[in-house]
Amino acid sequence: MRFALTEEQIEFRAVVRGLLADTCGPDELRAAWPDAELAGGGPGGGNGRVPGAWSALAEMGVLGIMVPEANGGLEMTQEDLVPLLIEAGWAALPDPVSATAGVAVTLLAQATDSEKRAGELLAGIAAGELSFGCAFLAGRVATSNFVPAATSLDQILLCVNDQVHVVGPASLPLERVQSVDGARDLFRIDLVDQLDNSTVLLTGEAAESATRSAFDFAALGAAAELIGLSRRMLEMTVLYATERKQFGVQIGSFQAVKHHLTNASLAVEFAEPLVLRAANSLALGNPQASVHVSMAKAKASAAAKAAAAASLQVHGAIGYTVEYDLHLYMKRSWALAGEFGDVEFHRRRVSDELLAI
Amino acid sequence: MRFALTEEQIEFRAVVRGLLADTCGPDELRAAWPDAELAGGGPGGGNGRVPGAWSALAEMGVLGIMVPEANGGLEMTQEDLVPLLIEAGWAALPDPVSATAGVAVTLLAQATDSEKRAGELLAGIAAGELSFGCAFLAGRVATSNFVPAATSLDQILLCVNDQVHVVGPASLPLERVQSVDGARDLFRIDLVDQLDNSTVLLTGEAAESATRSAFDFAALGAAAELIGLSRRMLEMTVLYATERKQFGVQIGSFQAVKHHLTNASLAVEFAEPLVLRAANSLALGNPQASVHVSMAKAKASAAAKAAAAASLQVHGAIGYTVEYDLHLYMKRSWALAGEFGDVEFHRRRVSDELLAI
Amino acid sequence: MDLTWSESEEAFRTEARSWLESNVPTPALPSGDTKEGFALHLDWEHRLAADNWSVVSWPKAFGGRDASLWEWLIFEEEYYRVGGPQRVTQNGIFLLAPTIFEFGTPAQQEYYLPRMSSAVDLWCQGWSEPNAGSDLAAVRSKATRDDAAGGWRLSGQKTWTTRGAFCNYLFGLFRTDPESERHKGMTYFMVPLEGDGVTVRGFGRLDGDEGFAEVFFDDLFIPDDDGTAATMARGGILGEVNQGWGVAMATTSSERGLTLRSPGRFQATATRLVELAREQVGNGLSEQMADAVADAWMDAEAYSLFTLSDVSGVVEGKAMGARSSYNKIFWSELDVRLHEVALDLLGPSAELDGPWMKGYQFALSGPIYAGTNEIQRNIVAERVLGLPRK
Amino acid sequence: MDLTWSESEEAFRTEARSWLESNVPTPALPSGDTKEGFALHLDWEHRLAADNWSVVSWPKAFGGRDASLWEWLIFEEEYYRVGGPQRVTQNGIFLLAPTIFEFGTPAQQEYYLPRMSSAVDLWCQGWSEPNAGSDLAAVRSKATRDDAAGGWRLSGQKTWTTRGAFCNYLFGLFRTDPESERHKGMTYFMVPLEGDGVTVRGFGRLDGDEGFAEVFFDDLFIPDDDGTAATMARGGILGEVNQGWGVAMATTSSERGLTLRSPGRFQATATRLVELAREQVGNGLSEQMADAVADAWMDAEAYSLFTLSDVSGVVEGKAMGARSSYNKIFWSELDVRLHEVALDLLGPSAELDGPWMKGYQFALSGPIYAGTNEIQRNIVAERVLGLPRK
Repeated sequence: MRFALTEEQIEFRAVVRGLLADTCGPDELRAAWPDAELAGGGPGGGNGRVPGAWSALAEMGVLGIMVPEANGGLEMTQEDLVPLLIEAGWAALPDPVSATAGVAVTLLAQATDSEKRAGELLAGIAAGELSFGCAFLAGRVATSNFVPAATSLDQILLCVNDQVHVVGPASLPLERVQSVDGARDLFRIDLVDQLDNSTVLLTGEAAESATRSAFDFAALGAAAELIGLSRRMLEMTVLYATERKQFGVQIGSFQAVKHHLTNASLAVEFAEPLVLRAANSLALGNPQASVHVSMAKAKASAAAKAAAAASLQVHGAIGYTVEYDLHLYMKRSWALAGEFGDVEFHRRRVSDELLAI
Repeated sequence: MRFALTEEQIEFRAVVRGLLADTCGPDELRAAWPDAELAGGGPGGGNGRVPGAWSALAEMGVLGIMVPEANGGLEMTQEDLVPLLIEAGWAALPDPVSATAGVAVTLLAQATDSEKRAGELLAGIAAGELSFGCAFLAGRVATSNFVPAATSLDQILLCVNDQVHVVGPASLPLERVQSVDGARDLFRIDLVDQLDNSTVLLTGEAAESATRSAFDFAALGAAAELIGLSRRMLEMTVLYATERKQFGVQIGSFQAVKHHLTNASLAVEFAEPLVLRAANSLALGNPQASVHVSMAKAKASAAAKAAAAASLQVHGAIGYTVEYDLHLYMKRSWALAGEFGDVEFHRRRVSDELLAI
Repeated sequence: MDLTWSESEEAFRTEARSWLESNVPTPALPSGDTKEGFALHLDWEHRLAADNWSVVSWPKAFGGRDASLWEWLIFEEEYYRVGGPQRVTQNGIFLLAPTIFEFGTPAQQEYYLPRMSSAVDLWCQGWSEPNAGSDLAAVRSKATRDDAAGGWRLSGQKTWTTRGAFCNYLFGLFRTDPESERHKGMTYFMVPLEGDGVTVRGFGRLDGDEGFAEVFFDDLFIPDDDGTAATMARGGILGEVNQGWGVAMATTSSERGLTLRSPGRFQATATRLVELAREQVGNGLSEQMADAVADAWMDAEAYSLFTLSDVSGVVEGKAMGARSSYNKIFWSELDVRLHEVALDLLGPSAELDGPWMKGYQFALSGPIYAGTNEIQRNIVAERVLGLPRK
Repeated sequence: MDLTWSESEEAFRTEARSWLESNVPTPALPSGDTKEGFALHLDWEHRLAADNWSVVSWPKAFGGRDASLWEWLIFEEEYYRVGGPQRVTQNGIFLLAPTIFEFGTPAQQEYYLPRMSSAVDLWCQGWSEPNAGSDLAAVRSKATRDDAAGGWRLSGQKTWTTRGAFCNYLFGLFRTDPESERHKGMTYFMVPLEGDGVTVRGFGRLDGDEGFAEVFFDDLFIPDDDGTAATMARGGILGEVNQGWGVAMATTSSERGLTLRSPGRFQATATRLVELAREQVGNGLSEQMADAVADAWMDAEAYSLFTLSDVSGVVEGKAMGARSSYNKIFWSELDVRLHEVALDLLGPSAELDGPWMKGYQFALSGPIYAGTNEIQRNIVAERVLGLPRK
């Protein structure tokens, strides 16, 4: 029994954190927003990507962390990737790290036997050459048909009932929609009738099983990012509450402020172990893995909502302005809390398992 | 438009409050507990009644407040009785004021045409000679088969599907059960097969309609008492927090204590108008009256739970002892919060009305 | 207790409803907190004023209808029921005007109030400063006496000024006694935002609108009141010099109180929430969400009844006092809750920049502005419940 | 990360389970916080001790099994899974013993620990006084030096002493420097509760049990330690004179920390909650209640995982520090929540004095004792998050 990251995992995580602090600060984040004014400054014209951070991660091998060695990857597990996604959340990196390194690799790895393309695509990921998006359009999982930065991606995986397709974005009917989080340059994909056999990657039971695993990873990836986002918001808020004075004292000395932040922090501290445990369960193929993922996503989503609410309330008016950085993280947390199943969806998966009603 | 009590109602309420303060203080309340040790002192051997308070209320005409003048009552309305039940709650009076003056009168008044006995019973209530209990054993309302102080009562009304019976407690199979609130000397009545026609008061549609009205009053009466109980607990707690010192200051000066109590107080202040509005709706036969009652009971129950929780937490260990008075009020509020439909039951009645699912 | 409306009140409702239904712009105007939106809202304010619907409870002489508080509630109900636009004049009408009614000279009332009700003058509030947010007594902006010129010279910075970039007047506190500290030695000024000595810089709000402004004063001259319109147009003082705190408190208490957030707005939101849920009945609406909707809807009803109770007291001459803080806490958190439930109903679409997400972001400002809810909770605890101040 | 148990740990589990299943009394014992119940619990403690299960993680010499922290967690899981009785010895074992291990002389350890583990000596804590509840530093009970007699004379009053009326020893702080204030000048005493100079008065708790006591000291003499058993039986001092605060803090931090509330207890409660809900499946269990059950159950899982994470750190030598306050806040509020959901499931029967209502009342003490959760929240805010103390 040892419920802790290994020294190597901790070190990898620290390196990624440093790298993201350098390449994906608030300035780079604002530059990913298409609309400079909504971002609260910056150049505008972004496409939901932070190229410097993406290529640095690619170079480090993060994208191929779960790709088999045979395809040029590190052949590590969800347990290794998830802590890095917490860091991606901390930086609010909008790029498709979870979708590429986690969801796509999960799907492709189950297709290598039947589809030669799958191995090539995995190799492309490991080489840092391919970025992926993923949409769940119909089936037993929560519908998720928004794909961030879709036009910038190389391939999009579509899970539709008992089929998994892989399609280039140019071949898809993409409708651009406006997310509250502008760094998620969002596109909606509606159920695509015109999909033909040429893009099929998996069908039948293999597709259904792969879809379930892929959805589980997608939800867990979002949960991990929400943990990182929550920590970032609380860090910013503690700093602000320590600097800002009202009534002649630091506002962080007020008990109401202390308790707001402690409550949010409690939610985060007790959600994170659920996230790490779910990563372990996915890595080991634990039969309870889906339930463990749902526990992680339900509690991480709730924790992020609590952290966002406490952070805004403690900041007061300055947190309400787009020129201040808080909104960059808060809006992402609002978006991810609902993505790949919200609190209600995942809590229901748990109660169905416990009570089978 | 005037959403306020009349001068007369306010005066009546003040008189009743004074009377109850004199006749139903913590000592008298402890004396109503059968078990002295559980009460935290007192003589023990009580039967869930406070005779001094009951006879004083009878003398003032409170019990017959809704009885028609023809039967010797004051022929006033729910709007007049409900504020007095708030006071009964404030004093935690365990006697069946709501059951007798509200529920029984509601049922009996609908039977006077068909049943001569009904008029006589109403006259007995108005004369202060009869006390009633009421149980809802089956039908469309929430099952409520616990009757406090049943053996001390003159008559018990039983609503069973499309029949209403009136039976003396000696003729009923009463099973004594232990409530957390010892002043509710509680008896369970299970569905009674042996009821025969001799005790029928109402049948068919008349019984169903009367049962609905009676249940509405029962729920509203409990809601009113919960408002009073909440106020009493908060008053005690404010006083304690003003007297008690820790860390060299009054504990009421800590922001955490202030905010606990303000939050509970908010819940109470915004529940009370719902209670008073429901009384008006019942008095006028408003077609929305049942929904208004459910809003009142749902929010008053939630408010009382919040008030109890905040009061205990602010008191700390002393509130955890039976020799201190808080438990007398807190345990009543726990009991009434679940009686005649809990928060979930009544919220569901409202959502069924709003959304018809 | 009488929960019915009188015949004349019903007639007032019918008249208001009929006018509003014919006049409220459809489709809904874009946000009034952008430059373009503000101009459209101004048109709307002028139309309201032209038919005397902009300030129904004011005296006719100042553009109102001498309507009772009950009629005002009815008007608000109808206004939000038909989806009437956000009132971009609200800071003047609801916050400054009560102060002018209480502290203004007859000349000031005659000059400022009709121009306000007809949306000729547009007022923003200048309470907050970089180091004086919740702590209003920490104001540092100052006004220096210039006896030679016969007036005051203002300097300093105000911030978080809602719609400041679109208004032509600001009201707020300035320190007139340089030796003073905290609550003392401040004066309540009305200040023009055009001309030399003023710089206004708009900046972006959470919801993407540029509805905030910073205002910089650099030796802005406000002449002493000589009772002429020309002078009053250049600003002035409400109440006595150095007594601004007391004057401002009258305003902030009206801000928290009855008139800023009439129940109509939240009932309208609750009604839209119920409609949103109804669309999902039979199509995935869970019991849990249905109950969450019912719960929020009940709170909107409770807020309405609480207000009716307060108005019943006020019309009989009872003071609301610190109870108005209950009001502020409740409506602001109710507004957040109503929007949260709606976003939960929307599921993954909640993140889209639709009306509920916009409304949510707007609602989030409620627990912050007009005195944070933490401060309101202190006020309730100390002044209503009677807990020690420390 | 390795979330599996080793072979030897599994063997330990099997042995513990088998022993517990054969020995745990059925039906469950009545509450140990009444005189009669306490006697039955004492029998149970003696049976535990006889087979060396009372303090598994202690050295064998003192009655333990030298079990690892992991094995201790396993034992606790199994203990609560089979519904093992509340540990009436817990104040000694979990609160005092860690202090004796850290501050006691070898002679003290040899004398007190085996008597504690075998439930010969029964310890209650004497932290609170009428004017020192949450504010431990306000202690007024004092110990006066009697050089002539060679010892200390204790006087004052302790209160809220759980099971004080049934124990024969108390540990707590007494002021030994009469000039001192707050945290200084106190000494950590172990005190016999029998004999002259001590009066113990039991009184009733919320749940009807008489599990609290007030303890009055009137010139109780504690002789100086001469290393003999006879003297130690009459009480003694842990650590240095006037250094009691530091000694006590070591204890209160263990009280809040790992050992008082092992996850096994809450997981057992969560399991019973799920069973209660299962009985209602198909018979009125709403989605809403099902989800409330799931939510509370998830929190019990989270608490277990959080503890595994902490233990993983501790066995590798990392200090928990103020993080243990997270632990205290979470388990105490989780316990309340688990019982609240159960009472909601029970509907109108919730008010009956059954096991869930009993458990609820017991759970309500969690956020109060061992440092109120308000104080724990301050500690987290200041020492973990780094907010200013003021």
